[in-house]
Amino acid sequence: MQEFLQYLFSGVTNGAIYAVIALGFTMLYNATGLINFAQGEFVMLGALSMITLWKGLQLPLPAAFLLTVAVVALVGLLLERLAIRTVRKPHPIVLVIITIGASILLRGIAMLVWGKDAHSAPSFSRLAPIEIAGATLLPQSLWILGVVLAIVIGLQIFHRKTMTGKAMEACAISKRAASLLGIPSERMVLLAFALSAGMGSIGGVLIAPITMSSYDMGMMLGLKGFCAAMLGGLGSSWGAVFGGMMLGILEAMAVGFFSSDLRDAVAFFVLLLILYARPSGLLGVKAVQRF
Amino acid sequence: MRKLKYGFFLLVIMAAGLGITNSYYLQLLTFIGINTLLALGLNMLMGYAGQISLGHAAFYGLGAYTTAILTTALNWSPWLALPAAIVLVSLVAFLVALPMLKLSGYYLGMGTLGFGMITFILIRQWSTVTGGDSGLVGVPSLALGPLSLASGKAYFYLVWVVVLISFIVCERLVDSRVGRALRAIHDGEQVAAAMGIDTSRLKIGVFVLSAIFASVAGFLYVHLVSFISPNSCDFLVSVRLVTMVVIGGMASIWGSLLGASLLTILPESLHVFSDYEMIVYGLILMIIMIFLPQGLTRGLLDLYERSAAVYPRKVKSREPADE
Amino acid sequence: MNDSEPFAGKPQPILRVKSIAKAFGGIQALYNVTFEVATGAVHALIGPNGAGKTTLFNVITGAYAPEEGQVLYENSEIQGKKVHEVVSRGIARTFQNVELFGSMTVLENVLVGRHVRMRCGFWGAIGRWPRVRSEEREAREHARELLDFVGLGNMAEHRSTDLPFGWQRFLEIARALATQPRLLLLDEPASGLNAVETQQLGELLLQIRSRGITLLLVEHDMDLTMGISDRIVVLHQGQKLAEGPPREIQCNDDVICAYLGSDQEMSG
Amino acid sequence: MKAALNVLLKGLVILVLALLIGGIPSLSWSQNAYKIGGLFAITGPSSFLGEPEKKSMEMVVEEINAKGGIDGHLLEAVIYDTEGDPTKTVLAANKLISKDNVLAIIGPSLTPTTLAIVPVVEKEQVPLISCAAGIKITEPIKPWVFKTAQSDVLAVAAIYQHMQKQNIKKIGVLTVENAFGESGKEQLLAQAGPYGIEIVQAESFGGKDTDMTAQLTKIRSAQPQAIVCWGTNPGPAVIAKNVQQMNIKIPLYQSHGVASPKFLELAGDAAEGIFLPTGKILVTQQLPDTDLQKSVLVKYIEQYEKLYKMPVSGFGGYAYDAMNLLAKALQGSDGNKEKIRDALEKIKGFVGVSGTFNFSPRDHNGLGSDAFVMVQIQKGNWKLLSP
Repeated sequence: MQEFLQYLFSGVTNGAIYAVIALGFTMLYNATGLINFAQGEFVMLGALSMITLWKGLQLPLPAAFLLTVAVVALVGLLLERLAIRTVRKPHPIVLVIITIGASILLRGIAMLVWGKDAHSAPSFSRLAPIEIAGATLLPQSLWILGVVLAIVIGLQIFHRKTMTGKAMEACAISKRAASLLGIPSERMVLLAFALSAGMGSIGGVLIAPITMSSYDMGMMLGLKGFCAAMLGGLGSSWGAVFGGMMLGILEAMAVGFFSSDLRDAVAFFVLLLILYARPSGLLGVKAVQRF
Repeated sequence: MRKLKYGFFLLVIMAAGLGITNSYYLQLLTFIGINTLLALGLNMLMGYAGQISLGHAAFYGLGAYTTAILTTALNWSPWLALPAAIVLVSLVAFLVALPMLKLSGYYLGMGTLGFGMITFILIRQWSTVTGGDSGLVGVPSLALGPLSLASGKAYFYLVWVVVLISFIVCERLVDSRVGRALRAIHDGEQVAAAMGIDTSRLKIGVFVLSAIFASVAGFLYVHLVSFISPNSCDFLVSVRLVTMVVIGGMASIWGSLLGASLLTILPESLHVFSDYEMIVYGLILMIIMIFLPQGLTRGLLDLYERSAAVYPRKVKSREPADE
Repeated sequence: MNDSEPFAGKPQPILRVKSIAKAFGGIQALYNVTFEVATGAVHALIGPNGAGKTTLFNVITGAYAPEEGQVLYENSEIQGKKVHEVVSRGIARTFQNVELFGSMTVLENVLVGRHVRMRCGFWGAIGRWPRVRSEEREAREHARELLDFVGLGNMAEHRSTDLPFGWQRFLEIARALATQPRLLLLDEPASGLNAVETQQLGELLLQIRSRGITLLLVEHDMDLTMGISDRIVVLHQGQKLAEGPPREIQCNDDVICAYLGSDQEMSG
Repeated sequence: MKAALNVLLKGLVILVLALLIGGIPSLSWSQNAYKIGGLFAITGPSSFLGEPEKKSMEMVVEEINAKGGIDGHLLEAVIYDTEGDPTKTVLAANKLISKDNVLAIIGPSLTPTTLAIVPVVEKEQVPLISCAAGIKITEPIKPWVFKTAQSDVLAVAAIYQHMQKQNIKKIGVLTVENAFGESGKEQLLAQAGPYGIEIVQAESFGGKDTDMTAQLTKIRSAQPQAIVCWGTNPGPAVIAKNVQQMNIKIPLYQSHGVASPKFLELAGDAAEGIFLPTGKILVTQQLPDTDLQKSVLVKYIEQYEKLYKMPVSGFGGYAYDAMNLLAKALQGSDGNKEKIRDALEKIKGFVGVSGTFNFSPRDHNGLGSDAFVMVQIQKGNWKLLSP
């Protein structure tokens, strides 16, 4: 029993990380219909800049946190303004390549700024690991869960209650129709990129204490985050959290009960299963193909 | 007209083979040839049929590993391992394509990416047979009967003759009923179906064809370097393949040659940037995609046409329907 | 517009639509629609916007599978069959808003229409055996004939999207004819055409019929529809309201009310 | 008309490519210099190996040139970055041999990239001194291929000898999913029997993974008396933290892969009490003065830290030894590759950073058990354990 609980806790810890990243994907997809392959790099930038600001310059935790999110959101802004908007015919393949190019560029810059080695950060709270029936849970993962839930609720309110939220969703459905109604769709997309980059950086900040952050941690995390978003249903925020948790627990169980070699394969196997069985994901709405 | 083009191409191969003696440049051109094969296959799938694949290095790896394992563990002759590799890769491609090609756009991209990652992980984990991460050593070199192809020059000719043949195959395919159907699928799949085209059968066909091209390229690579390891067929290699196609020019056969040459020479000449290599590579990708989305070939041709105004567009009048 | 006399005799109907029903989620797009199309006739399908005309087209061509009912084409069921199978049986269609293959020339677009009547596969294309070459030559001749037939003979090498809108409509008809159909479905072919082009379209459709091809036409242009149709079916809110020769339909009260609401006099 | 333009353009493009390749500037043309090739993974995931190796090689070349070179010939280091990619390494090796025509090659840093160029150096008969640890490099013996890194055989022997003294019988093993991890796992499994040790649970982890508690739980449930983690940063540091988090009390052994100050920084207080085998370089000051290697180590550390202002790493030592061994073999060879190879093979009793080298036609690694010593991390520092 103790093993099962420990696998569950480890699954929850990783799951919370995937959930935060998946939220970034879903957030951007909801607002622009795009999938940003550089989302993983925003997580990396968040983790590394947090370490520099908090551990390096000894800034207080909240200040370092807000500054990091602001910086990475700015990077997201620049990416959209310089790379995405200037594209004349935004064909999916073209956008995929541009975001992949952006992820390589960001990785190169991070390598110059933070060097090639890994960096670690102390956890937010000094609490000892919580012991439940022999299995231990890091307080940091509770931090992540808490923040993830806060983000999702914030998003729901943003999309349901605020005008900008609804306007952003309108832009995703049809940019032309939205701009005809006077919605500044260009600025909406800009805001969406900034928000999703900020969310990615929050993910990075939260996982910095748990893992070792290095300039090339972004790619694998990005891919796993996308699998989680797909599992939950691209476009639904609760789906992203649910998908992330499921993926984390599935991976931990695969390692626990089968063999740890299969760990990465699980994420992609689940992705393929979902793509074949239910492309709209577990919680996503089934897209009706009007002819 | 087409014969002249192939004749000219054959001439260039001969000239390069005789002219260049330095084995580094010969090997570089041979690698360009292998990458052109890969880019050509993927171009048929992405450029003509409009189906994106982010995991195509998996077929390159499968082709290479199949012949490597057959020629080292079971010491088959390479010329027997080649058809075996092609058959195996076509089977895998067919089984993957059946469910996969129902998807489109991002979903198809991610599905092929997932397949590529799973293949990479399986190759790496099955270390007893594939040699795992430290790779497979001692793959024999090729020989045509008595004539050994191990030397740089002989292999250069072999690779580029194969490239020429595949150019001919691709150009014939594109100018045929099948080629038109593929382009129709790219322009509008439902409309193509409404014209009586069995879209799923054709998409699977072109997917298997491009997998075969990749497996032949893998075969040629492993018998040249006589070594293969998982990280020459991982996700980043798939990204480089897609970039070759997209930069060279989608739906342009000669664009694949241009894209493959650029992407093979670039990392070599980027050595001078050392630490800045990644930044330069990322920037080049983005800049070309933003300003020349239809790729360099079309971009250069348009530039040439617009500047020389050589080809004004004539619009003739339309006669009424005759009785 | 000469008034063609009613079609004599009752040969075997080429198409029979029996109590078709189709719903999208809660919306009942079609309900209990039944009618027949006589071979060689020009049959029209009219009704206000949103009556379910295009949905019925998509059910017949196999794009949508109906919840209930049957579609019999030359006495065999085709509802739910794959779109390309329906086309190979001999049913071709055009689209409400023109859907041409932008990356190809005018001639290539029509050649795509020939696809279903040719047999060259991957190996044939690569090998280019004599049989393949002759099939290709014959297809090109047939395509040029069709282009001449619709008056676009000299536009063969232009990119299809370069043509003015009206000509694109005629190209789409030529492409549909290239599949050698016995039944041609036309989805608002006259929309976007000017007066002269509409008149030329009318003559073209009659010429197509004289080649023994049955036409099923969805059209809002009443002059054109009344002029060339042998029978008209009126759809309203997914149900069949009326059916009969043009003259009857013109003075049918239900039809007038469905189109114009209150009892305004419908212009002759 | 348009097709003609097409053909013209294609010809133009191919010509431009030829010029571009030809035009790549090759380095300085000093005629009589002995040119030595270097292939290291300077960027990419294994840069923690390549970068110190490149710096150490350049340092030795400068030192030798300052003393007038060898037999009057100055040394010239031509170094390319392999990024750990086999294809790039093969291309770079060919460039070194045919374009820069080097007398010998030092590196590459990884086993897969080394194995990729073994056929090239054997065919072109160029001596190669690899800095990678994989056994397959020198077994079976390849006449032109040598290596200076201690092989995993010796590291595992050092660990098992230490375990025997603590009479640890049952152990759990965690290895990283790359070439280093695989060759470590092979040795751990192979040598367990002779030392009377049983491996009760073997698991693996990804180099970039964020959490290994699942694997550790599985190992803990098999009740081992100790755990061996075989990997390179950052994975092992995460494992150290997880072990502390799960308050697993049994001793944790790491591999020489983490024998660098970086591990202490990453693992923090979780590193307390960890055992690991390492080259003597980390505990130079604690070595008794009688130790032959002490003077060589002190000289290397001082020189490196003065020149580059950053802590020295054991991995850099491999290239340092390789360059010095090569310098010794170059004397009196006047640039003949065959002579250099034979001279290398005859080197005996050469005291280097990684140990004392005794090459022979049957042993192209030349290191004995003195290459490794066991240390324990105590209060953030490496404590040499008496043998």
